[in-house]
Amino acid sequence: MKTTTLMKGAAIGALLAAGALVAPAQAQDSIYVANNAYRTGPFAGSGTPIGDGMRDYMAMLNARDGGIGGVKIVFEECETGYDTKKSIECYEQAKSKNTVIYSPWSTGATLAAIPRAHIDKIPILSMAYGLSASADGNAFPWVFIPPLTYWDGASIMVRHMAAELGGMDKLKGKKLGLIHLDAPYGKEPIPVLEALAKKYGFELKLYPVAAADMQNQGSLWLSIRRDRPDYLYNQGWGAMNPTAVKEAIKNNFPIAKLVGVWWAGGDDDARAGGPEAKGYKSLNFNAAGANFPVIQDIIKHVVDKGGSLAPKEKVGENLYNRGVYNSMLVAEAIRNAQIVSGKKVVTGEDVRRGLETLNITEARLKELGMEGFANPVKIACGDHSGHNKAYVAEWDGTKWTKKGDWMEPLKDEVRPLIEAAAKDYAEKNTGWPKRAEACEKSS
Amino acid sequence: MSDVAARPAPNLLANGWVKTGLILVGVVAAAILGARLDGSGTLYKIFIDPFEQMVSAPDLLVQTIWEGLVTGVLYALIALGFVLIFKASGVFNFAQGIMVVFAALTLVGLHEKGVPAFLAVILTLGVMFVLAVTIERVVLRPLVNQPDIILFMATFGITYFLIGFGESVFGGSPKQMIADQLYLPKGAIDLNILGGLVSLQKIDIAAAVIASIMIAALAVFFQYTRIGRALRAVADSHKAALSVGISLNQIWVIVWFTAGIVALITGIMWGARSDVSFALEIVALKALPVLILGGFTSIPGAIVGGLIIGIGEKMGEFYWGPLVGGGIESWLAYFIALGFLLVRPQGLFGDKIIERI
Amino acid sequence: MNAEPMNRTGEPVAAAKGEVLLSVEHISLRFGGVKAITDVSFDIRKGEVRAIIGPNGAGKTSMLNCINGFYHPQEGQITYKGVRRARVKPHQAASDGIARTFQNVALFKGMSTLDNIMTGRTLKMNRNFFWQALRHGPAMTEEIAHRKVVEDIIDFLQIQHIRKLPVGKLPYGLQKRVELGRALAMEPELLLLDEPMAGMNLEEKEDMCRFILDVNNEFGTTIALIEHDMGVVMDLSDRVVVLEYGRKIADGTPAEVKADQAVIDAYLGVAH
Amino acid sequence: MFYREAGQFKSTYTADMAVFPILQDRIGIAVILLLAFVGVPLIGNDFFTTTVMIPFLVFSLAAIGLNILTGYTGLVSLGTAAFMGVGAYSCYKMTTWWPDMNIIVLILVSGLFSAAIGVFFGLPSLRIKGFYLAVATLAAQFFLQWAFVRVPWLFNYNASGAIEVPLRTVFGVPITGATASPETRYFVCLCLVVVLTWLASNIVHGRIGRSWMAVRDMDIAAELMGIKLLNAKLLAFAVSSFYCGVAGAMMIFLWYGGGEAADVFNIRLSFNVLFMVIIGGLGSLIGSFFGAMFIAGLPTILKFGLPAIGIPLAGATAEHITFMLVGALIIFFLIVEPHGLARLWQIAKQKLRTWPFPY
Repeated sequence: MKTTTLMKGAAIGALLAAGALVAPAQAQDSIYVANNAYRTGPFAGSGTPIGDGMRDYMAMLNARDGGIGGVKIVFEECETGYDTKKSIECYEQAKSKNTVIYSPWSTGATLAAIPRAHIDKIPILSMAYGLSASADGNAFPWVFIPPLTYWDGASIMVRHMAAELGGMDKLKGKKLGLIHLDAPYGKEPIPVLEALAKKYGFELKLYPVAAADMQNQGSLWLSIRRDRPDYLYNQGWGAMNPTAVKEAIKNNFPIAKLVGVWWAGGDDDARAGGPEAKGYKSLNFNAAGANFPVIQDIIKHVVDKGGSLAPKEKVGENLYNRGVYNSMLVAEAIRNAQIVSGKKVVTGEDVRRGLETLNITEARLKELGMEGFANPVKIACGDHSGHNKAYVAEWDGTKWTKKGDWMEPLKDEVRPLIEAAAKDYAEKNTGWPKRAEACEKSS
Repeated sequence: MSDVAARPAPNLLANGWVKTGLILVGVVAAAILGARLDGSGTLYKIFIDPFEQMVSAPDLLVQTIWEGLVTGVLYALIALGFVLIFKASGVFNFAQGIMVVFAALTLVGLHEKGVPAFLAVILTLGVMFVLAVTIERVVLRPLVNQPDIILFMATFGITYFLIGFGESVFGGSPKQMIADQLYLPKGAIDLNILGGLVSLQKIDIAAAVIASIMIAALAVFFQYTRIGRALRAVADSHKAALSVGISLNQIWVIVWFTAGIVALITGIMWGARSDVSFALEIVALKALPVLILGGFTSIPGAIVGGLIIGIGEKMGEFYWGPLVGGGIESWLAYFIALGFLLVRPQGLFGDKIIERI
Repeated sequence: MNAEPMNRTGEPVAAAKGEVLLSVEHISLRFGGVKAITDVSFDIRKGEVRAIIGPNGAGKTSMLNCINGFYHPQEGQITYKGVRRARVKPHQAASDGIARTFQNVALFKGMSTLDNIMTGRTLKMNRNFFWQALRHGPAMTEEIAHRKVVEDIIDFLQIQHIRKLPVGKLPYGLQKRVELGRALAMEPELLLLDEPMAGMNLEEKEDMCRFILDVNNEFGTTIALIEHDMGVVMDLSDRVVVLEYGRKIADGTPAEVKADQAVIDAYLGVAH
Repeated sequence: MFYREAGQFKSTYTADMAVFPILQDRIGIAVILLLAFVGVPLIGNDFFTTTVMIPFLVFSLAAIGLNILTGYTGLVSLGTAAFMGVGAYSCYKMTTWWPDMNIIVLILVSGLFSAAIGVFFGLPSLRIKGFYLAVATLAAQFFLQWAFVRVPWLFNYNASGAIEVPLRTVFGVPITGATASPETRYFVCLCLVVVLTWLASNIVHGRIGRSWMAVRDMDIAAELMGIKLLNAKLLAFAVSSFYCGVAGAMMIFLWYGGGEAADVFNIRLSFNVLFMVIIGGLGSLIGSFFGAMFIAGLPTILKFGLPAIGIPLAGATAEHITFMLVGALIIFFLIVEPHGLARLWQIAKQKLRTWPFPY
């Protein structure tokens, strides 16, 4: 009896293993787009709305336009749980299915995928996350980090601080605190902030939060109380953000002086603080809200037809729209690739060229139904992020609103650092190839 | 035979407390001496500066200790769940952390579905009871008399199952604890003392009070009821308890249910402080150093251990953390516990380990 | 059996008796306030079978624990082979040639009979870690040499049939025998047996007696044993020391002890 | 019928002491090795090799390491991931210092660093036992993981804080780095695992293995046999950490190919390796392989295998079901056979021995 059960189990196991062995072939009349998402794990709170936004935009394109340029998009989500091991599996799956683009959706996954991308000829789109140095297109021809990098973000934070204080010269003697997740993601802005602190004479204080203590920040906020920084920049993620907002309120830190990076700008992050969170700020490069033609189209073609995983009231939230923005970049890259290559069914190499010549103008945004939703994005051959603008958003107690104007990053400060870091990366990775891919003439 | 006692302590030096005391005195003396002689000021920063800070800003010291106290109470609550189960069934219940999350999620989830807050609490208790019965039936009963490590492993299975189950039912997004609906106090009491401001969160005070009430209730329950006596009997020896007609299965259900109640209360408190999400499960690991400090079988140990760990790690992080760039909270608790453990291998209040041959 | 290292006196066994192998002088052992042993002195001579008897709680096992270094007495001293021993560690006692069996069998339950007895050879094996990791060449030669010794012990104790079985599943009597085998594998000079016949039936006891006598006669191993069965004690032992409540009340040949009024009162008279 | 030991008599102790005394077992091992060395590269595609086989080998080695400590010596450790991390980081440092050194040698040498750290954190094991020790090893886990993030020297002051795996070749063939083919990396892993497993098997079958098991089963008696407890336990910590360190170096260099290493060696990984050891079978080398397959392979196979055989599952749901299924299976296997898959394997062999006439 027991033996037969075991035999059956073994048979099923063998069948499953065989299934994993055989990678299914893709149909020739569609474009396969692999996309990581994390709807499970400790960061699911942020991952779920993003995933929903990405999925729904692609579904909307398929439903409304029949895909991109008449070619259906096969959009497949791979669950990572924000875990590097699983994201490596997802990368391998994406590779085996010949994806034309890969969105890793975590710093760890991006770092692991970068070395392989140029071998496997898969362009990586790490939208405003990942390795800041990869903005150097000469060193990283296959990695794209539009619309801006963490380093740009940090420099915008400094500009925001200066703007509120009344000029860059007023920064002298001020204190900026950086609360960050104690991991590569959280530590990204440190080099740029250090450089800027030196240049403008403000003091930088670091407040690391270990992943295990994301919801246990008591002593960290005591240190903040002791040090009394003038501004706080929060490079946090997941459960760390709502806790930080709550702790700021608890410790009487002026909430208007707490500014999060764009990933700390979830609706749930701010909502956790209750009415007192009003005034919490975060950087942003997409608008929140459902009053855009593109979101209305998604509601019409996808959400109302029951095709979305998101509840209707969450459509239009900040992180949902961030997901829409990411899919828009993917779709525009594919569309541009079709133009550049003249093919309908494009390959990864074509999409790389498409991304490198991507120029989403104000007019194009209007066509997309995204007027006021996003700012123009331009990527160039050597500049894979574009160092595009972002703005400071403010939580008004119920939703995110646009507070300041679109601001340029301090490109002159950031760019040399990026190039130096890219050079350093290539040097440490013996055998890192010189860029062989030619730049497009049209760009 | 007469060899039941432990190895003898032949002289005063072998006494752990005396030895620790002497070592501590030595370390402090060496440190003060070193700080005086040291030119670069490193030793000064380690051994003198933090204490000067404590004296010069007593309000921050009080606030730090208060933070540590509250965190310690919450650690102790999680540890209490471990201790209850370990005492009565010898199971090192790794699932306690996820039970905290699960209980809190059920409560919030039910409330989201429109169930009134207090009804939701009762329903959640019901769910925890069903969980306790299920665990007893499906996991513990077939595994009775297996080695500890196997039961430990089984609770990992429970953890995995509950993570998958909880996420598929409630989704992975963090949720707000329904603190207002449960009439938990909000805001803070600001005390202007010691030349500064000490701010005590009302929710923290509530947590401390509720934890104390619960611990007192558990103590009464253990001490004075029939079931409590049975629990203590089971804790001493399964076989002996069985032989006097105590039903192990019943006891286990009660214990796991009690741990479920503790989990729910812990979940409400932690949830009100930050929010309810699966990341809380990681915080539950902090209960482990509390356990080794207090001893796996001692309820007072869990409480005292929780307070020592809570205050110790907050003080350490606040005063000494900046010297190495901060973030030492993640491991400091374990080192504090390890330090105690080297002196008393069975924990502060643990049962004395007696070696017989 | 590989008798060469054992019969190191090279003389008739009887002649060796008389030379003091181990002497215990004024030993006192306390656990907190409980006095386990108070001012006990006796000696064990080379080649003899020395019995330690007494009612339950008399401190017999504690005495053995002191001898092989598991307990450290607060007062008194133990001299072994003419060397006064300070706080000796159990593994030092083992390398000095003191082996022992336990009242409640202390075998390695997860291992086979063969492995258990092979463990007794640990001290005699000295190939280092790297040879061990290769398990060829010198390490294998060594392993085989010791395996031969162990097989001899297995033959001697007649436990060939359980060679590869995990000892945890063996009946009690066999476990006791395996434990004796493990102690013998250490080729001890002094063998401490703690109630080797407890819980055995008559037949098993007879076997065990035979083994003990054979060990004593053939290899000249000195034996100190604790036993409750008076018949066995009287038959086996050359001299007997009697403890009661941690004190020595008698010491001498079986006949002398049997006739001692204190022993009759305290032990035999009360117990039987 | 086919699996009989009747008629196979041992005439020498060497033959009797062989790890696989039965002829059919030896044939079986040969077939498995043949399959691993020839079959997998022939039939497996890149996806299968990189997501199933390489992780399986890496985790098997880590599980063997922990099994030496927990299964053979009876010391429970929850710091496995940290010791693996030590291996990975020391390999990274060494290959930075000596870029021309054979990377396979460096992977092995990095195990020595791990062993040294393991011995250090193993010191409390003399005083602390059981679960207390398990929790004490968490100190190693959290401290080392903190150090991986906080000591920039360890990751060569990279701005990203990540380990970057450079291209290293052996005899002109790329072994590590992005250009190394999955097959090459698989072969290197396989060779390392086979050799190290053979060595581990030798150690546990000899004097050292016996003294470990003696310490595990009855430490007091072991001491009275002349085994020095501290030495035996520390040696177990050293050997165990060596294996874990090599596994960690393999993990980053041959599997992940760089990345956020500090985060990879987290507490979850420690737990996972412990699951493998317990589910596979404490004190069984072959069980380590079963455990690794079960805990590391099963979720992957479920996740990608189910859709491939036509059971479509949305990402998140699949993940939830995988979690529940793995949890349920852990409990199921513990109930069916608490001594792990290795024991089930033995029972199956026993059945096979008497098949088709069991009476």
